[in-house]
Amino acid sequence: MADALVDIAGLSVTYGGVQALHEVTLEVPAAGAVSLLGPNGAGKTSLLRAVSGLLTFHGGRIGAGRISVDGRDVTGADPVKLARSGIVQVLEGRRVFADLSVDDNLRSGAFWQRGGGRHGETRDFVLDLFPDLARCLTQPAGLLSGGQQQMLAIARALMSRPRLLLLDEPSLGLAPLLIRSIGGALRRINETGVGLLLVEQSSALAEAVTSRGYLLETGHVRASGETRELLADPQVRAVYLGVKTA
Amino acid sequence: MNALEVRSLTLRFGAVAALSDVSFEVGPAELFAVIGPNGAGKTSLFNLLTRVYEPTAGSVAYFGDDMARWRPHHLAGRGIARTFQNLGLFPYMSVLDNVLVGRGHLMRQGVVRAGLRPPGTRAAEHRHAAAARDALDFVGLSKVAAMPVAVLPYGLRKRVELARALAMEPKLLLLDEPVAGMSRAERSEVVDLITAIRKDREMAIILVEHDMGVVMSLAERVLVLDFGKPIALGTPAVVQRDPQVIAAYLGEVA
Amino acid sequence: MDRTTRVRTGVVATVAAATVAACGTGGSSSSSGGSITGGPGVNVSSKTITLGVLTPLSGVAAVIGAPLAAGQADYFKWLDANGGIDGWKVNVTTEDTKYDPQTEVQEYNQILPNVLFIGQSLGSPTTQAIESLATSGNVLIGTAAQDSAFVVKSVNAVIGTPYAVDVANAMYYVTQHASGAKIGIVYQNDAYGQDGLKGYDAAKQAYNFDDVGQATYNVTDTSFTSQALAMKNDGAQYVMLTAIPSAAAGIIGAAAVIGYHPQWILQGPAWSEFLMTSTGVASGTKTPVYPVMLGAWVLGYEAAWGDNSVAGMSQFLQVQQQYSPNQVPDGYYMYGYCLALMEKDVLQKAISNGDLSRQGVLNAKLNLGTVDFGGLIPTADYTPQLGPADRETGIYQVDGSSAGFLKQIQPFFESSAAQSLTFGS
Amino acid sequence: MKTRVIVIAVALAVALVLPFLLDAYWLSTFVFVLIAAIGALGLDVLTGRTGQISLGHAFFLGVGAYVGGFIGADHGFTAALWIPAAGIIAGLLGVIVGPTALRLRGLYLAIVTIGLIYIGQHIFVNVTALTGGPGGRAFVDPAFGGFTFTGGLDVAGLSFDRNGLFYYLALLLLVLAMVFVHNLARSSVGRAMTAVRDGELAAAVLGVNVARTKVAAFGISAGLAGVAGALYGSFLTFAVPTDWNLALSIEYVVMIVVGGMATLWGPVLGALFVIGLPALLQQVSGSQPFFGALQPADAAAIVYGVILIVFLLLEPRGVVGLVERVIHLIKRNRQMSLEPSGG
Amino acid sequence: MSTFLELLFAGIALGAVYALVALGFTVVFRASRVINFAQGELLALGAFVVSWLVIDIHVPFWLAFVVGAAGTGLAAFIFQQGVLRFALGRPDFTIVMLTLGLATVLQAVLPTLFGSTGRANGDPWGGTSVRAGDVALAWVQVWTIVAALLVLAAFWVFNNHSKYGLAMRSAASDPEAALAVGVPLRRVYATAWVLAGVVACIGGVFLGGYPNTVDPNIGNTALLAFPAIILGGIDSTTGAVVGGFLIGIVEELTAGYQPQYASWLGSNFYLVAPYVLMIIVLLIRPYGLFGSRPAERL
Repeated sequence: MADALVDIAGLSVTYGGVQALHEVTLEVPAAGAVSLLGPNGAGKTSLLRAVSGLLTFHGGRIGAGRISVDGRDVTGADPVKLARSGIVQVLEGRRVFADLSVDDNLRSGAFWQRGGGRHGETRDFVLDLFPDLARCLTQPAGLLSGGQQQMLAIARALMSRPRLLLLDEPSLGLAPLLIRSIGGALRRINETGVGLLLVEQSSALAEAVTSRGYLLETGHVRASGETRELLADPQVRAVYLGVKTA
Repeated sequence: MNALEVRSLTLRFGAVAALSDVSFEVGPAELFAVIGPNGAGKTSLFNLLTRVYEPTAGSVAYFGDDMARWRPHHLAGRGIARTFQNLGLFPYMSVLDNVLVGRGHLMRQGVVRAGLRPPGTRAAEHRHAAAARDALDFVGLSKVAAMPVAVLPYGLRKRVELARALAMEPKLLLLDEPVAGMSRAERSEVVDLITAIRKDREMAIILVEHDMGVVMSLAERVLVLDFGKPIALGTPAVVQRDPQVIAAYLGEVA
Repeated sequence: MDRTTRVRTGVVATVAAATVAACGTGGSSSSSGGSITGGPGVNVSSKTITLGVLTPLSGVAAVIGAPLAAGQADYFKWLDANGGIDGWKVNVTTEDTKYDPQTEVQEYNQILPNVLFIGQSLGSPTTQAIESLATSGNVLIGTAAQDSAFVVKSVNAVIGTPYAVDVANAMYYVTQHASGAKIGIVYQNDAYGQDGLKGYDAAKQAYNFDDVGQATYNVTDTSFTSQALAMKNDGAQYVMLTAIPSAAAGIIGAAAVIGYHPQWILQGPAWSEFLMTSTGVASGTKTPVYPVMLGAWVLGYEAAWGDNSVAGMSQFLQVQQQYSPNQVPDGYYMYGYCLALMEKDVLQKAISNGDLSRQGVLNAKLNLGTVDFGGLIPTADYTPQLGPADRETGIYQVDGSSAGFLKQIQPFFESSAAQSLTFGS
Repeated sequence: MKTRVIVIAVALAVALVLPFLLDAYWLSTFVFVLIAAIGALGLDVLTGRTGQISLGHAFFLGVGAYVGGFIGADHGFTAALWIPAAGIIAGLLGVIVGPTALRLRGLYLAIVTIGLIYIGQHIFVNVTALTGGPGGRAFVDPAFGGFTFTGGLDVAGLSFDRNGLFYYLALLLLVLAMVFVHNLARSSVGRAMTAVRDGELAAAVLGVNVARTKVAAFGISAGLAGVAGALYGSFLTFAVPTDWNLALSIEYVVMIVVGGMATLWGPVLGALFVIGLPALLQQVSGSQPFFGALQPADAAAIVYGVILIVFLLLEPRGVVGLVERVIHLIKRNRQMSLEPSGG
Repeated sequence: MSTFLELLFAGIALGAVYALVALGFTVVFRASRVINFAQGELLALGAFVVSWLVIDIHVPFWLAFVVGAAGTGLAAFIFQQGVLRFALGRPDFTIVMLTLGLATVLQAVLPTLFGSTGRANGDPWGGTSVRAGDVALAWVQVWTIVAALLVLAAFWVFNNHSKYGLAMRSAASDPEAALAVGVPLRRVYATAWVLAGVVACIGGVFLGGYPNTVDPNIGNTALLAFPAIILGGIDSTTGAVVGGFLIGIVEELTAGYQPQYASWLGSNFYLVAPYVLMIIVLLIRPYGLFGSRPAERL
């Protein structure tokens, strides 16, 4: 589809001999927000890596299928090139540069930006979005709380002015209040026209941020649809809570 | 006597509490499950139980013995076996050798003896290899015994771990996400396996698992952790309906 | 013979070769010429003798090995061109040891079947590694190392004065020069340094001079302040340096910085022309240590390069001009030349004895008697009693205007301490 | 299985007749290769199989040499005593030194073991009675009863010189060491070592005593180094304390990496590569400088360095990997040539 | 007192060289997680090139210094691009061996190109010295310390105030996270090697200053800097510098006082003093004074 931001068709991913994704087809509409739901080991992270180009970093390989962003084929492209063209992944577990200051973390996200992220609209936007960060710019990122670190990881990715943000479980280990605040930030980001592909276990965040969702299980897409409907789906409840379906 | 009695167990990393004030006990033949969202502290609990971490506070008694002075490598000899979330397998060893590592505590051998291989060694090795093969047989992996683990698909690797844990002849088995990354068919096979183990031998099992289907069909009691705190403890049916649990998993949707 | 063919024939000759080597000495075949008994490396019919040279031609020690091997080879070339030794010609097979004992052993094994004796083995650790092999095979080694340990071994043919003797002589000279002077020594922490220290201690016993301090350094050192300070604080007026050139420069330079200017006495190997200029000759760019090196004493047993008052100098220079015209004045080149002179006499004696077997060569060396080097180095005596072939030392002073930057200030002499020095265990 | 037996038989047969096909240069080179292979086999137990990087191997080689010198040369005992004693004492020293390294990992461990080299050299230099001090000391040829290697041996029409005798002694000891390591590798101890290498915590939870396993690996590694060192000293006849230096240690690490870590043949093939290849290059490089200035030995060193780099880039599994490929290729060719007739 | 000050000063000067060498190691380590065993040879290469330019070609010293540093950086760059780039993702062992291969080649190439006699490095200070109270200092030593401090300052500025410095720090902290936000790892690694080459040249030139000379052996000094990098913590540039100065001072003071006050420790104990210090520190802090402990997960 021409107006889709991300168009994934028949994507298979393998690590060594192990297949992580089986012919996954998925779409993120322009400026849309889509969630990927599913239990551990379902292949959600692999899908994000395939899009961001980080797959090779983990010894993975795209076996089949095609990924295009804005109608351009980016299958198997170099992660740096992808990041420059606006596709940026926020890794699971925050992964801030712990010994670098918050400011340096932000600036390292702006490697390719003029001015190196010291000033400018993006920075203002990001600091407005996460006022917590503005207050501790000179602190080492490792000393931030978990929630602040997650904000920093998202902020760092935003500094490269992405058009598509790939988020891997941003709610991981965060208290509900913080999840809600992250959700609010993600909504605002989405409103500025940045597309989101959100991997989540916490369905709360998925529902708050995304309109559409896909349920992944053992490398296959099991279901897709409106996020709210999807979460109400007994199949999803079965996967998450083990409630026996009829 | 209970296989395990956990009292007020707490683990802190600096200011962060990975576990706070967790207490429970596990019967000698009970299957006890621990669940919770990612980062809830389940693996930390396992690491405490296997003495990889030192608890900040609290105690653990294993069949009445306080574990406080034990080092990790003492556990195997006491009858505690464990599988790992991210696989504790040794990729360049064969499947059989991986299982045999688990029997190391049963075949204490000095370096010099090992190198000289005096008469009689062969018989002992055969005995242990036979036991290891039995375990592999049990999980349906006897065909791949000679292959290096690295070439096996993820699902099979998980089973190798299970076989190894069984070959250790444990009285307490700690299973960390035994079905993660498996297809549905594989999952139900593993569920059947665990059921069969329980029928065959008497042992206590603690199961950490995300797949609720598996947990609910196997566990007698379930402990739910969230942010390191216990939020529910009871039978699967009770836990499933607990509003706090639903909130933890599905957010405050409901 | 080119090297690849040698390897190939080596493979073809297989068992035979292994067996010959196995028999140890390679049974001396009687000659066709009647009176001469030949051995390995001796071709009686063509009257050629082959010697093996094991020397570093690459690596750090190549600065010593290359000129030394050239001086030796050039003399034999000249000798061959001028009738040889009673018609016998001398060939040299050279192998690069990289100053590595393991390589030396491999190469010793390689050349042994084809050479009469080792015409040159450069260095202490390298020579030590083949010494016992040579002893069991009765192979003479032209030993290019002044470690006094070698002078009491029958298989080692050493020219020149051992380090210990040099130092003992120098200390005598100092006590004569300035009685009651405070003296110190800085030595390298290895066999070479130990040998220098041995001579120092012997002289102390003999002359009871005022030894104010001893300091050591290691070859890998780059800072010499502590050694210089130690000597300064001890008030040493004369400091013996049993060192290598870079360390000698380091110590003297560091001392100059802290305003300490004793009379430095350099053991022969501590000296190098390259300490003075970039090319080793006067026309090169002066080094930073040039000014502080001036006036230092250097121990040696070689005539100054170009000193025509010495009988053997003109022929020496002629050989050098003919075969190595680009050779800069260099003590090691002269040393190699003198080593060849000594070996020529050994061969001459063996030939006149009619025995060019390895044992015959050894016997010739043991009973060689006096060898005259034309004044290039002191005359030497080789006797069955074993001991240093000579115990004489000359003293030179570093001087900007002399050829090779050295001017002799004291001709060869022998001190009583040096005379009574004993060697061996 | 069958192929393996054939390979071993062929290798052994070649090893046994090799001395009769070599000139003295190559025979002595191969003695150095065999001795190094014993030491490399030891290092591989520690580094390849247990995952503990050590750059201190040369220290234990030195200890072995001096034990050999003390018992064999200074007190005139038989080689049947000093060779095993060198291994045992060096091994015990490894067991004593090992525990200091238990808390350290990776490069920290590597560099602390470099400290062992420097501290070892310092001790060697100062314990003059044992080592001869900075001037070094001589060693003796192996002697068994009244028989010594020095003069060679004639038996049954065959003649062995000192090199030949050393060759067969080193070969015998290498084969014994290989059998020992092979047995070890397939024992519970060997599995524990690999487990420690691939996952220390997991291994501990499975009942592996990590500290004991590491110390045992240190001991075996040092023990084999001791045997190799004793032979090396004896064959070289003389050593100074600075011979047991970092460069020697590094050479052994190169052997096991280039040969193929955690394999039985890797250390042997690695020793062949590290000692044999430069010897070969030096032989073929001739005696005339290239371009007037490049010494043949330097040219050989450059070629060796380049081969090392290219080889490591192209064959990550080392010489063993290369050999396996070749065997595989031969097997496949044989199968292909058999197929038409069979079908 | 003046003896102490002179020893201390000499120790600081020696430490400055160690700090420069250690910095070269650390820069490469942070980028590649390996010890560059060719660092010493790069140091020798730089020193030889500068010496050759000044002494044989008569290029002014400062120009030669710049050219030499650039040339050494280029050599390191070529090695990174020509060899190491193809080994990305290989085991650390392999990469360490590759640097050893480079060291082997350079060890043979350098004496061929430049000879193996000691050469002056061609600096303008020669043997001149200056007195400060009781203590005399050689200008070369003064400049060595100044150069080390300048390089450290320059490095600090680069590290903290330049795009590539930031990229290098982030890549060292978490390469995947850096890659994910578009930090070009390959360029960062190449930059690290260039810097290591440049720092090596600076270290080499000052090491070869009065009264020392430039010879193929000066690369061995790199080996003596190992305790410095471990003492400081191998991934810390601050640690490299502190460690360098520390072992320089310890070595010099030991050399000055141990023969007098603790002669039972044997001759030349100063050679092992840095290692003894290193081991003591490591027994207390297994990752050095400034190093970070790698996280281990189960």
